[in-house]
Amino acid sequence: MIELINKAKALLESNAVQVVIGYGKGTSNRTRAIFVTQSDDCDKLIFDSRCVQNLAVYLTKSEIKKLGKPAIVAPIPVLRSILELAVENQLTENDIVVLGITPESEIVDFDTFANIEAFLATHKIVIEEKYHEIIRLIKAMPVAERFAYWVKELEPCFKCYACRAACPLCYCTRCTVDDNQPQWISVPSHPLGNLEWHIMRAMHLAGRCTDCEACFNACPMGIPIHLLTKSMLQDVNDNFGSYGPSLEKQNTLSSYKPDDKESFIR
Amino acid sequence: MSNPNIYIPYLMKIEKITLEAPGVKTFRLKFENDEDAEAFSFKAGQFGEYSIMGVGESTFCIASSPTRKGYIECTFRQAGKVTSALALAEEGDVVGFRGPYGNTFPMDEWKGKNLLFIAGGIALPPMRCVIWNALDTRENYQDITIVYGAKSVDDLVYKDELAEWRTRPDVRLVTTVDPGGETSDWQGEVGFVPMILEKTAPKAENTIAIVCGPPIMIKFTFPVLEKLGFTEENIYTTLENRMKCGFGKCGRCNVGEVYVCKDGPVFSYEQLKMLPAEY
Amino acid sequence: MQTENYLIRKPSLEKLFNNLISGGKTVIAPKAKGNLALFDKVQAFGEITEDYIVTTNSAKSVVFPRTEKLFSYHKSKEKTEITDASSSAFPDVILWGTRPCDAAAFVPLTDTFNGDYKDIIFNNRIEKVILLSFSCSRSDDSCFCTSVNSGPGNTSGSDVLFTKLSGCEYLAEVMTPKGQLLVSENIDLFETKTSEDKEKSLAVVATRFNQEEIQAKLQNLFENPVWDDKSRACLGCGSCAYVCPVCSCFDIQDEAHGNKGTRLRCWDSCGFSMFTLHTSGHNPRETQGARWRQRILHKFLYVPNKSKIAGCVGCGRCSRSCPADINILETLTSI
Amino acid sequence: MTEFEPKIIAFVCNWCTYAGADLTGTSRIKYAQNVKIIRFPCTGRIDFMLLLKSFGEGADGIIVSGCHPNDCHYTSGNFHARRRWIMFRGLLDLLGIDVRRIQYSWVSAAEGAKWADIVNSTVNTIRELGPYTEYEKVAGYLEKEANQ
Repeated sequence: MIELINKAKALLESNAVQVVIGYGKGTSNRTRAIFVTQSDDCDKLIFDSRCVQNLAVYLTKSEIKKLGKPAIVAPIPVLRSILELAVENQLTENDIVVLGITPESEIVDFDTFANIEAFLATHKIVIEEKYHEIIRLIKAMPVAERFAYWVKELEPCFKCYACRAACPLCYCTRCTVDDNQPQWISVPSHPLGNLEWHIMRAMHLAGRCTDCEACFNACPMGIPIHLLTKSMLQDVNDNFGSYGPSLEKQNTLSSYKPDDKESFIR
Repeated sequence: MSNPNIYIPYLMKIEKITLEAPGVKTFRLKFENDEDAEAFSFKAGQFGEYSIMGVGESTFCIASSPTRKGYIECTFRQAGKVTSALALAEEGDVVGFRGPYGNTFPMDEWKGKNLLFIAGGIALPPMRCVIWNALDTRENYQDITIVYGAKSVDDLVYKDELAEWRTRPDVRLVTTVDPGGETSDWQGEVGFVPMILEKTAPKAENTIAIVCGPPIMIKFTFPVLEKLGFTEENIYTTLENRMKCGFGKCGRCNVGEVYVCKDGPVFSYEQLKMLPAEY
Repeated sequence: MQTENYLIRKPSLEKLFNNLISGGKTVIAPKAKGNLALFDKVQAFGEITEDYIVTTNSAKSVVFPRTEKLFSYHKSKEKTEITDASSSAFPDVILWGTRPCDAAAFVPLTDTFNGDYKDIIFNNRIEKVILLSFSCSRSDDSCFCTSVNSGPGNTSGSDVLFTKLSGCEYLAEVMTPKGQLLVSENIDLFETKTSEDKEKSLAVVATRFNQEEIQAKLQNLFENPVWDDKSRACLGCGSCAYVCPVCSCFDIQDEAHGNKGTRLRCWDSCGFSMFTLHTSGHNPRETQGARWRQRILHKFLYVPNKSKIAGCVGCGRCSRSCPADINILETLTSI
Repeated sequence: MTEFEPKIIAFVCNWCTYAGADLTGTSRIKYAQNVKIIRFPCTGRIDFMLLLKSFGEGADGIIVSGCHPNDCHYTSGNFHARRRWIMFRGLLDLLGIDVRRIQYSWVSAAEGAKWADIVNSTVNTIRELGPYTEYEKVAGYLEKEANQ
């Protein structure tokens, strides 16, 4: 990772950026997000297969924005999030320096978001077969059984909102669950409130989610909430063509085609 | 409280609603249950949790004086979820009340002294309780001066009472409104509270100053008081922080180690200076 | 009371479990779920996992459920009626498989919910809970119970503490009258035990800091860069507080259906930006650093100063569950 | 035992379906009385949370209806709504919330008879499905099972 370290050093020394958001050694065998502001500290940057946290989440956090212009270490899931943030006008090309990392651990500089998109065109989101299988199995259940399955799966949720906090696309300064006039979602955790919260979360990510699994990785209780967004991703694909962020077109639910097809409206 | 479950409120009937200023209302509340009314007592400076069933609870001080028995009053500005629901309530409706909570102004220690009240905007209600307490036991105190300011003439609360205090020979009332907030027939001062306070120049000797207002007003008032010769232990204020329980359990109102709900809300400037800036 | 020691063998332990179930008790015990062990209701001995250092969730929900009904109300044109929830019948709960840290957490919890204002719902619940704890034979990097006056074989808070001695033998230390009653009702399952060889069966947990020293340092540490430094990666979720066995901050919320409804107490976390937000928009704890400071100071300064007890039991759950790998031990040892 | 009468909430747009339902009335077409109509400016404004809230408060079925494609008073509100319905329906289906309990339709201001037909057929469908007890059980959790 010497190349990454040198690039980070050069960026900080030339004052092209004031902070490098990257991965560093964590406790035990974990890695964690680190925020390097001194070029001497760049040696702390690492990258390996354990680095799965989606760092793009920090690009919109006020505490991090205060540190100045960032460079961000960006493996593919982070690149997808950056592109989606760009599509949603949350980032401009001047706001960040992107240190892309390919699946082969090569460092790639991305000067423009268009370059990111071009690169991602060859690294498309693929929902693993095992998830397709689980979703198929769930959908094969009788409807009441399916409902009972999910109520039970969501039961351990105590609404710590780690799923929301870890998601790079949950950047709203005030989330709908925090609104109380009206109170859309119950504050306490109980079966109805949990169900409504997870439906709302999934719906607000519909057509935006880039399948980084940050929500699932963050959930302390191991609830498979990423199945909801994965299933919806597939629905986007089946109904509206491809999924994944694109600078050329608007998000699925921000756009429409007069001839969108459905079979259930009378 | 009479109920062993500390979260259960008294049921109170709204006896009277007064519109004090735009968005600001005063409720006079009477206990639904006579035994509760009998057993209830409080002291100046304490607060309670007022609630609308199905909506939630909100924290305000008790704005009436403990010398006026049989009812309590609260004054609130419609702002959040609960106050918006309270604002829709009508006379005769039943609301919940838990309390009294918190410490009190040391009215007994102040006997024989001059009292100077300095309030801004919607912060007069917590002080109104103390003012009426002092006026109802007038013989216990020397000079009473009230300096009260609001954004505009319309925003002054307790207009009838201000008129009463103005005509009382045993009270000196100075009212002021922010520049631009005056009307053509406004008789009072124009200017911010700290400036008007300095101009009014009450004597500091044997005087207790009680200050309550928005943080910005408090920030500029303390130096003026010190300039006038007030010492830290003779300046009092009452703090507000977000609260849920009111009795030191829910864990959010603390300023450093001090819980506003149990150790406060009344603090002397001397105590306040020891606290971290977490309010 | 005088501690009584017994010996119990694994088959008898299973019998004890079955007796409790057939006696109508609700048994909450660690259950495996994927890679996690979670406290959950169990019906059969076989459902209980032994493969855990500590569970992911804590046992506090037994006495401080994440959603607790305080009372219900019914409004009609004529009057408002309130039904007190504290008088409802709370279940007899056996907490099976708590670790000494879990049990120790009931001390600060009880302290918070008592004092001048006694929380009768909490007290009614805890009165009906019996803790059958199991000592730790394993630990990990996140554990630091020995730094907060506890330890892998600590008996504080437990009614009975079992320590696995060898193969299928367990030492049973009976600590309280509740535990005594439970043992005496099942006395045929227990054998008398005199020799004490518990220590060598316990995990080794190194002492990482001195609690008194930390407390003294924190006294003057309110303004310090450490808070921002150590919380920079914090995402502002509530998982640390929600898995913590001691954290007891709560919110009070109403839920209405037509003219009836309930007032509820539910978990809240000092890590949420909304926790202290005033209606005016002013926030006394504006940054995540200020919130992290509150969490540390509350546990290691405010609680010990006020109640002379530890506000943290060193279970390490917060560190393990943190999605950003923010480590409480790291913060404490760096100040 | 009295026969089950479905409780149905209809979320309709102001410009087409509401006017259509009005026409049903002025044309004196009789239809099932199980529907409570809530009028919205546009189907684009009908948040999916409203549908969930309806089930939470005890609705057995829901009708969502607005202008036909290309007829939206605001040009594209119903196109946006249609995409949202497609996504929402897929999610509900995965979660086991019975999608047969939500009827989506286009009813114009001239289609009074169609409105009556939509309502009648929805009432029949829900009558066959019976009360939505699965959802009610989850929604009524606090009243029944809290403190256990």
